[in-house]
Amino acid sequence: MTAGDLLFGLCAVACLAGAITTISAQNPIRGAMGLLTTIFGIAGLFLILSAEFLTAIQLIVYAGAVVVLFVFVLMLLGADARAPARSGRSGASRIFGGGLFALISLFALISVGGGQRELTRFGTVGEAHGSVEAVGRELFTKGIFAFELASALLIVAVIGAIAVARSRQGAVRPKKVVRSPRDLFAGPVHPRDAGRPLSSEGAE
Amino acid sequence: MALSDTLEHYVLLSSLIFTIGGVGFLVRRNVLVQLMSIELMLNSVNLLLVAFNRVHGATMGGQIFAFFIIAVAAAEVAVGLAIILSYYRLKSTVYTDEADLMRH
Amino acid sequence: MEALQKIFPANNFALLLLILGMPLIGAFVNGVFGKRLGKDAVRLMALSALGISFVGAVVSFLMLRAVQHESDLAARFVWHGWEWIGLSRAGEASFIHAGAGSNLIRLEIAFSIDALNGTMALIVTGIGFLIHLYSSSYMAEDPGYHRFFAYLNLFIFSMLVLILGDSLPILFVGWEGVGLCSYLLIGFWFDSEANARAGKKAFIVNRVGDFGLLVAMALLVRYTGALDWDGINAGSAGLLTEMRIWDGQLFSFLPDFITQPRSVSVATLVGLALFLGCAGKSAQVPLYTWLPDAMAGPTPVSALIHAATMVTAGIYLVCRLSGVFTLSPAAMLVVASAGAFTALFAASIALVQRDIKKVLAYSTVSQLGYMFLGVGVGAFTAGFFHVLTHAFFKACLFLGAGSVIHAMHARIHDTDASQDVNNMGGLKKYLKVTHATFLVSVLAIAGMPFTSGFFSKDEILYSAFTRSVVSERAGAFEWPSWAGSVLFAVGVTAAVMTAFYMFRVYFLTFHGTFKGWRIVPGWHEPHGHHDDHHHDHHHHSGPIDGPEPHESPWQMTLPLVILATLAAFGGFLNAAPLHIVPLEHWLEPLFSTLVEESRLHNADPDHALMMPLLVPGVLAFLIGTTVAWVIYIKQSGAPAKSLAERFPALYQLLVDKWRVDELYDELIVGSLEALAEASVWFDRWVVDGIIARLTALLVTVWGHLLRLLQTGHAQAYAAMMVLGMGVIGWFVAVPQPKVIVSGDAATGQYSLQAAPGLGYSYRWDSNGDGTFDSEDFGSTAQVTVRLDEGATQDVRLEVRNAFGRTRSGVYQLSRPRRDGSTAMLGHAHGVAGAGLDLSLDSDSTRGIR
Amino acid sequence: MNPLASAIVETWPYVLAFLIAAAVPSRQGRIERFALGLIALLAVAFVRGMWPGTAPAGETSEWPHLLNVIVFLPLLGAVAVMFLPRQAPRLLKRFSMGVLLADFGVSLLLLATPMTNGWHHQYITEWLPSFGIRYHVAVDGVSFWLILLSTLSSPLALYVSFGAIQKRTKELCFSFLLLHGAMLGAFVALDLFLFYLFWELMLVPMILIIGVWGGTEKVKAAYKFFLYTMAGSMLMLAAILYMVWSFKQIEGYYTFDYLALRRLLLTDTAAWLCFAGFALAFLIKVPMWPFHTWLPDAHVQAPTGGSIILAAVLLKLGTYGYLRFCMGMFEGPAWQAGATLAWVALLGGVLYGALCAWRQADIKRLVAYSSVAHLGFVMLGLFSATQSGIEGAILQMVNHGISTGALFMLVGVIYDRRHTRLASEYGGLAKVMPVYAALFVVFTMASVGVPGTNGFVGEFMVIMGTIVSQPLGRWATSQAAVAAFGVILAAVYMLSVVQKVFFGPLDNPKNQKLTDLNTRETIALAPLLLLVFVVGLFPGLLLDRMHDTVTGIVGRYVEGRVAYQEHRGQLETILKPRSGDATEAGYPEPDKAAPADEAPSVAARTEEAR
Repeated sequence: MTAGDLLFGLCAVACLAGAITTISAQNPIRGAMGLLTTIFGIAGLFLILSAEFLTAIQLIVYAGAVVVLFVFVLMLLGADARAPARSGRSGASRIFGGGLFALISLFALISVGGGQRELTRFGTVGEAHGSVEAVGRELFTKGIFAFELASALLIVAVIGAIAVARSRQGAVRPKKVVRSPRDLFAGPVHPRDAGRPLSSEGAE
Repeated sequence: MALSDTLEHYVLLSSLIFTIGGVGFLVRRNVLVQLMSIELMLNSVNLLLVAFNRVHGATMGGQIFAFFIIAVAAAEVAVGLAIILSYYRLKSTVYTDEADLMRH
Repeated sequence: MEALQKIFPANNFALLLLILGMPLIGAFVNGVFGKRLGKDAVRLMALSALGISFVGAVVSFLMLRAVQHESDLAARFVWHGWEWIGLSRAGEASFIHAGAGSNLIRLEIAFSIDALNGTMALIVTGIGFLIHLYSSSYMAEDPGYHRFFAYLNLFIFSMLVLILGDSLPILFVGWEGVGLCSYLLIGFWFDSEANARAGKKAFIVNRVGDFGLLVAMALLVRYTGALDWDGINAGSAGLLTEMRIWDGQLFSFLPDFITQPRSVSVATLVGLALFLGCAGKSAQVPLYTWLPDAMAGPTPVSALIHAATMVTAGIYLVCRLSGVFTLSPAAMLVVASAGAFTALFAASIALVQRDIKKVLAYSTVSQLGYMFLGVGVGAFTAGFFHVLTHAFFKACLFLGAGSVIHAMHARIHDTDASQDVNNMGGLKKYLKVTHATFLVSVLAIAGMPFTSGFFSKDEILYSAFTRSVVSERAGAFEWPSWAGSVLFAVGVTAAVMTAFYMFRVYFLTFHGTFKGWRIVPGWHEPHGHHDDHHHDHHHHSGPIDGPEPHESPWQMTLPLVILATLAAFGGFLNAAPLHIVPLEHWLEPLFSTLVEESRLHNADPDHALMMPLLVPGVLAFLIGTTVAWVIYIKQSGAPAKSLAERFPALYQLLVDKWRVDELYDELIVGSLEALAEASVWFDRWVVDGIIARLTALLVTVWGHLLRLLQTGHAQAYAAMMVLGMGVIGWFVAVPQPKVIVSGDAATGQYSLQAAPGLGYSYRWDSNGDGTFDSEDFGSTAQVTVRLDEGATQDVRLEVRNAFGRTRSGVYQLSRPRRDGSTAMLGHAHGVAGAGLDLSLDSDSTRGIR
Repeated sequence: MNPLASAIVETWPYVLAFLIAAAVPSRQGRIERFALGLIALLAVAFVRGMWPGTAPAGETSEWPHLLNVIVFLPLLGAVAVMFLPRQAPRLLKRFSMGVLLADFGVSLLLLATPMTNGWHHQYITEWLPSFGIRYHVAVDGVSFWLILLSTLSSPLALYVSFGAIQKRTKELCFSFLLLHGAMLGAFVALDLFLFYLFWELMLVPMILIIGVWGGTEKVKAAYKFFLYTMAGSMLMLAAILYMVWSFKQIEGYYTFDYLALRRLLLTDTAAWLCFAGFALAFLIKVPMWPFHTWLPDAHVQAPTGGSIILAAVLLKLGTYGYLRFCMGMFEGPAWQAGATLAWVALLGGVLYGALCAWRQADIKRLVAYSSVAHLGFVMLGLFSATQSGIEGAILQMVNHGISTGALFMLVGVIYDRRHTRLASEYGGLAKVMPVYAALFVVFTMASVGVPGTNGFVGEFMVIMGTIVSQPLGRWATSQAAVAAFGVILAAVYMLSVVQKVFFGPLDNPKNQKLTDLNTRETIALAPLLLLVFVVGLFPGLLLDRMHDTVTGIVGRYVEGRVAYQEHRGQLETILKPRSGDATEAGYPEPDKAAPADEAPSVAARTEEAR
């Protein structure tokens, strides 16, 4: 029972507990807190797996940005974000979810436990593994192109977010949809014909 | 044996988290919670990547992957929350029961 | 004559083209350009067309006569046009399979003229010309002048095609053509509903007859393999085959006469089918009803089409195909008795009719009955002779009636009233010529000795008594012995009636006082057109004053005179009692080639009975005439009235023509209409209901059911996706020991190819000893096994996948023996290892330690 | 004789015909006179040129691309129409008329080839070699006349439509050109994939023509038409694929070619199923009872031009397909089913259709039901499978195209004037529209089958072919009799409508001022009028060209049936031996690269272990 095992145990418990809280809490704020817990747990695991850089990123981006963003939105929506008075179908869906969870976890257990191969032990890795400069070197040598793409993606995402979230005047109504192929014959084929009767007897 | 240096335990853990996230996405109707569930799943995948990267210690592809996933996740959250906001403006709720236009 | 024969050789007799072509050209020109050309041009065109083709007919007749003189064989001139169509023979498929190819029955557009249709052509063109002349003044005021003459010329053309055609289909062309023309001419004043309906009725009733003709043609094609006259006669032996028309494949509890199979000779079928056609065209029972209605047409049309020419086409066809008819005594008896019955029946109706044209129409039907009686008993010459004489006097009578009506229109502008004999009388002092000619024709038709009608009718009666048709085949149908006398009796009765009603009409029309004066004035035209041309006297009123009936112009009287002369003296063409029989000599060679003498039985070969049998005919004439005289002159119609009052029901029945029309309407037309209504209903509700609506309903229901799955909630879709992924993941996680066995029983080499999979590794037990070839899993995905004949062996395969799960399957290979007992390849049984669940059995799993 | 005189002797019939026809119209109108004269001249030229025996003997050189031009000219025209400005309707009209007339002119070149047994103007090129799909077109004595019929009737239909339809000219032209090309393609395609492609391609423009320019119920009618046809053709597709697959099983290479697939002798069940698949597709299209109910709706709703095309050509694809594919590939089942189907064609088509027609108030609906009756005759001729039966059927296809097309045209004439098709609305029209009445009566007589007109020849040959037919067996006689009875009914319903519409008093005030045929209608009707009599008097002109082909068809039919009888009850699918005659020119040989690599079929029978 080493310190690593202890830490692993803690983090694992934290992750699972947080995850379950996230999906089960009626109050989304609590859910956000559960998410935060999970994120911290995973950060710890990263530490065990000697990925210090990722640990830092995890904490900064998720704990620092994502969760905070969630909380902001929750504050913005206020009480509306809570569960509505009627929660129909929730019972069935909980059973469904629970069953699914049980099934998949069972499958996971077996597939991990089953098999005849030895469990895979980690070898030893160099000190530099996962350190900032190592990751940085990888990132800016091999992954530079992907890195730039990611930055572009983030820009686009931010702009898109602004564009989407910008409030318009009046509510946007859903466009009229083609409810049946019949509509293909209705309506003018060309703007010039708009407003003219379609069939030949409408002519005179 | 030790818990912390066995790959399978990480795999198990991450698959559990992933499942929880999936279940959350399926059973909750609060869009925000669904978004959080997605975050859970992404995190579990990150964990898996890093763990496998620990096995093949020579390179650091797994961590790089995880890094990018985090980036993408950030973007996704940003856009996702924005969509939620506009959806809220449209329907004044964040519950997906109302979002059934796809049916028609 | 020789020069002519050089120009027109017998096998390429182009003169026929002239005879046929002129009326066609006339019809085209008058029909298309007539309105612009004006009446004179139309008249010129029509008359010249008819005149030329009449001349052509005369010339060809003379040429025929020349040829027949020098050789006593039947002369025949043919003109071959082009090939029309080719028809398959019976049993084509079999001899195609035999490699013989298909040789077709070639039908060509060909026309021929011989003694029979040469005479016919003379009548058609000659009387046609006279009637054209007559109509040229009769229709003078009609706005549809050009249309009328176009139709008339077209009719002459079709009639010539009918009689000159060298094969049954060509005849059929003319047959339908004349039907079409009569349809158009009956409905000539189409703006009155009644006329149009009469035309339609005529066409459709004729169509019923054409149905018979079509069936007959089909049977001839099948059993004689030919449709032209020569071919039919050549192959007529094939008509003697018996044909099963009813095999009693029915419930056995039915009485025998239903369940026992019946068969009849094809000749009888053909004969009956042909007679159906003839009955339709020549207005015999049961298809006579259209002819009286056809009087709605202009009177010249009634004279030309419905008295002289078209209605005799049936008799022509029987004469032409006498070779086929005489093959079946039954059919001939049907023809004869139908003719006799028609003669009596129609005469009985004619007794009481008031419309002068209706009387003539029924008398036509009755006379046609005589003709069929004649040909039915095998006296083709006699029947055909009556065609001739009847054409003379009946045409004359109709034209005379037209002249009378035309005179009556001076007083009355109403079709019905102007044709009602009760409105006439005493006309003989106004219409001298008409009266004379009419009287002559009446005498002729009534059968006054030495007029044409006398000779023809009495020869028919004589032959009806003496002649009959027999079949040389044993067991064939035979005429009952009393048939002859019955037919004779019926004929004589009808003759009495004929004499009576003809003189009734004559007396009522021309004798006594003119009742036209007393007609209430102010006849307003119920409809636009009339066959009159006295619009100037349109609005006169006052019973006494006003114009007198007056004689018609010469264009109308000249034909009357000519026809009356023919009616008077035409009889000497074939005056059998006086032994002046040119016509018989003229036709005899032809009929002798068509019909073997053996089929015609003559009870009186040496004409011993001829003179005695004249007596009833003469008596019939005398009785009928005197009775009519007594009733209508002596007592001026009183007895007729009293009789009518004494038997009102019978009288009304006769006036209503035995109500046959009503019967047909109820029985046939009504049922057909009901059937049509039913099928329309069926079409809308059953066919469309099941095929279209029910299917649509099913689709809709399913659509609504499946639509329930489309909740529109992203989560529901995601859930389905997860389920699907679960199933796939399951398949991936469970190893699949599947094998494709290939090989051939000949060499005994079988190779087993294991299916690949995610991280699979295999171990085999290929020799079937129960232990694996190698303990640990390897990557050998294929083994080959060698088997002896009839040997059987198990091959075991165990697969392990990436998750370390293992499953195994056993395949039984067996190689068949040479005797070919089928091999059971890859038949699997008891599989060791993991089942379909994920049970952790011992040999395949180590638990987590 | 000096050339001038000989030239005069040569040309006088043409001159005479031209002058007479030009003199016919009573009103002034230079175009009308000229057009009529030209039409008459062409008719005379047709008769003289096609006179039996005058056909060029021996092997004339055939231009291989002729069919490609005929098929793709309208298709390219359709594409071109899309790029023409819709603001210029006259340009559009002239362009599409030009294309159609050019197509007609090109198709006249076909007349130069003597239709000896075998394929003519064959053009083959690889299309999708990996599936053995080839672009394989050819023409023989059967498709020959149908091609000419469609190239003739399409311009007429479009020309008439221009008179009635003023809206969306561009789409109209596009649809007609596309439809025209697709129909022609279906007639000439000998590769089943290609045939199926064209077969389905036809539907799209037709459903547009009905659904866009149709009457009040147009959309419903368009759907009905589409669904009916589609249902059938899906089954046909399945059958095609199965046959291709089983051919691959034997020969080891894929081919969709008709010449190859017709060699297949499938096992009994498979043969019957494939036959049913094809037959259903075609019988729905014909249409035969009980699948006929789409036809009246489609006809009544479709615009005049659409009805003309539908009646004149589209329905013929059903009968043509049955003759070419059902009788050409499944002789055995076709032979056996024919005896039964003949009764269906007679009772359900000839009699039932006639009875239904009799009771229709709507003239157009009546004509539509009369088509059901006429096509019953056609199918009867095909089922009888005798030389004259099949020739009569093909002739009747052409006749029906002529007379019924003309009748639809004529109904359209009064519809354009009064906007009603109810016979009860009319009466006494012969007074105000004499020419129209005369033409209507003539075409009525043609449709009724009065001798001398085209209708008679077809029906007569069919009836005469039926009574001697071997496949129909002991019922042949009675079936011929029933068919003859159908002739009466035809007269009943057609004459009743003629009487209702044209005769009797002219009492409806709305009809007082109806104008007679205008120039456009006269010109459109003239060629059909001439054809009625040309075909009726000189059917040899048409029969001569189809004779060899039909003989070959009957022969193959008989032999194929014998082969089927021998192969009866065996479990293996086999191939008939190559006949090697002219009809197998262009047989798809396997390319060397693709040997038979398929494992023996034992694999198919392997069971799997649990």
